Amino acid sequence: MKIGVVVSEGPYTHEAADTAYNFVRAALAAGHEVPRVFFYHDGVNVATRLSVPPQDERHIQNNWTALAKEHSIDLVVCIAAAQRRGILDKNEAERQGKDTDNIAEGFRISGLGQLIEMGIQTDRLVMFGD
Amino acid sequence: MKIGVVVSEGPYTHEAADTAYNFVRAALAAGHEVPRVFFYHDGVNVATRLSVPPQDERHIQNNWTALAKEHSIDLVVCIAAAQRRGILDKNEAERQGKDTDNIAEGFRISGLGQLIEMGIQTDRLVMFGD
Amino acid sequence: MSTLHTVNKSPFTNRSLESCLNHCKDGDAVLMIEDGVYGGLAGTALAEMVAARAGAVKLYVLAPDAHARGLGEDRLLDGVSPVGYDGFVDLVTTHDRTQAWL
Amino acid sequence: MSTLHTVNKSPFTNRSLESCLNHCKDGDAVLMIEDGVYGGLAGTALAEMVAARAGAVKLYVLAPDAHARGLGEDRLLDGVSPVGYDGFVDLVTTHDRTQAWL
Amino acid sequence: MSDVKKFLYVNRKAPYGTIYALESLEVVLIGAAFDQDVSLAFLDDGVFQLTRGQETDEIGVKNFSPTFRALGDYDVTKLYVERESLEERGLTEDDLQEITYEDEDDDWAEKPSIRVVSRAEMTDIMAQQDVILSF
Amino acid sequence: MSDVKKFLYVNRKAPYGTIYALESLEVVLIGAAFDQDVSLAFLDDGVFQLTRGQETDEIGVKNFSPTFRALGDYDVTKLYVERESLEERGLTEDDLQEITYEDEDDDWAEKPSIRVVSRAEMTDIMAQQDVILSF
Repeated sequence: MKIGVVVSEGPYTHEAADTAYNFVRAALAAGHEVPRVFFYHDGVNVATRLSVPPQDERHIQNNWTALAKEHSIDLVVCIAAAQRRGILDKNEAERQGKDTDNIAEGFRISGLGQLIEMGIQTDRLVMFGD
Repeated sequence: MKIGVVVSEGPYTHEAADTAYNFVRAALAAGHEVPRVFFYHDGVNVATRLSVPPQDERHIQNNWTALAKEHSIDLVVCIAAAQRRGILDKNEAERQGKDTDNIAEGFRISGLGQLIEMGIQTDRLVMFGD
Repeated sequence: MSTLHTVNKSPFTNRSLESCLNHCKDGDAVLMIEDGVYGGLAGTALAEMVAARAGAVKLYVLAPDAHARGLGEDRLLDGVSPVGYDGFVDLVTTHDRTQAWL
Repeated sequence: MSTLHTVNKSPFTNRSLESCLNHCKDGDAVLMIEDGVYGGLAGTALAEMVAARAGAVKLYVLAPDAHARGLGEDRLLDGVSPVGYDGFVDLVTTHDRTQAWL
Repeated sequence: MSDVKKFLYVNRKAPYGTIYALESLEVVLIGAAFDQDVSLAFLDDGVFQLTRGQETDEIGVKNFSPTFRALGDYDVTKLYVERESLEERGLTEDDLQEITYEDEDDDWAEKPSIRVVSRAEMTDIMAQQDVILSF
Repeated sequence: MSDVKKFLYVNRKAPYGTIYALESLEVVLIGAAFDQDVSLAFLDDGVFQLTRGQETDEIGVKNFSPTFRALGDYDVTKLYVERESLEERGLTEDDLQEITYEDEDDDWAEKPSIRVVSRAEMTDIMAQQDVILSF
């Protein structure tokens, strides 16, 4: 089955990004497809490459980046939500006149249409948030 | 009177950073001192200089930067909370081997001791959060 | 010696206001801010719980937050007073401490 | 045609579980995750509200979240079943839709 | 199976205290371009999103409530509001904005978009969807 | 006025679902260096922070509950837990970790740090503070 996933809260502050990660791993292990994970609201903050958690804690962004690479998951960060919160890729940084970007490998910034498309194209949609 | 302020939630997602800003302006207008505002939990996300809100919305980081400059307010971002969430200054970025920082003008990163010190040295402490 | 309590969550969703009112001393003040202003509404399922503490505890709503949500002052419970940000500051300075019910 | 509902907030703080149970149809399933697992506890002030829907609605808690919080399976209400992340996935696929009570 | 899915946007949170109401509306506006069967549900504190007379100047935040009145132009015409949620909060339908759409199947007659429904009806509406997005 | 202020850390949220419990503890540990009069209050869902037997391996999150047992070494010895909050959640003091400190004024006798108090006593404790930090 194709399962779409939405992450609506930021890393560490809420458990949502962790639960989603554990859920996606289990779905893949059970033979399901997770073609895309959509990051919305504070969920976009998962995508910063500047996070430096204590060494004895999990590294949420690294975990997602690795999982996406291994299973070809499309990690999409909502552009409107990301702009408000200061998550930018190279293109956006240039377009907005900012001196740097901060998005991590494996994430891409795109529009809310990708969320609707995921709802249309998957068999189930599961949301994790606050 | 000396009033210390804590902001515990991120910009746009929660009203906390807005309420704190309006409160601090009113306190200053009434002749009180606000020597320091401490940003903790997701509050550290107020300090990113990469935020690009829609043009018809308030720019929360810019507002804080301007207010701090005008009234010499010490805007302190908790280092432990900031590291988890990917808010870094130049020093931290170098120390952590990151290729860029993202902190905005007027904010500085420091330890939790600054929060306790604020509690000791001010007459009142007001927290804004979730 | 008295405390200013702030409550910022809707009492229809979250039990912060209830817990706050259960931990107030007579003479304390409760200021409802942000989504907390809904706690000051008259005619709701929770109005009685709130009104029961009015008098012993002084109840306020932050008017800018009430206006943002379309709540005119005619909608407020008897005994609930609107204040602006300047009034918020005064409440902070005229009480001995502020406790946020986050 | 049935729905899997997920609830992730403590029912002692937030009314999401109550609202969810009020909007379930018989045959639906409710999975309590994250801080929502406290809703599956026996012997609490809310146990009766939850137990009243057990049977008509299938109730689950996400065991990894329960274990994280020190809640052994002996603490669960009768009629509340623990599942792992694999069971969570099965619940998603065996119901027609998932509704998150965020 | 048809290409058209039934999408329900569930709004359970008050406006301004958190951003969910605004960012929900942003999804609805974008989603309208996809020609799906769209409904919005307002229950619990979500009913506060629709109140009349919101004035946000004093808090310095953008007032997005007028956007609800534009939904008809995007063919978003089904806004279900739960009666029990209104009653618990001391509200009636008169406290809500008037939101209308022009019905192209009825000679563009102007009709109300808000439909106040009972909790039981809301439960049925939820159970008829393909995709439920929660805010 | 003395240089020592009474600081109260108020914990009202459950652990792991959100980070507040952990980041509260981080403040307490740093704050201990400042030689103030420190107390911790656990009420509402905050009492869940102190339960025994927390095992977080399956969720992949660090278990910080053992840190509470180290608080005595930092001279943080007053952990007030509200009885009504425990009862509402079906908990008793036996469900909580044992947390102790060595009392230097009593020949280093080991004493319990957790003090279960009534709601009325908790209200009094809150009203005696100089600074209240809420998590």
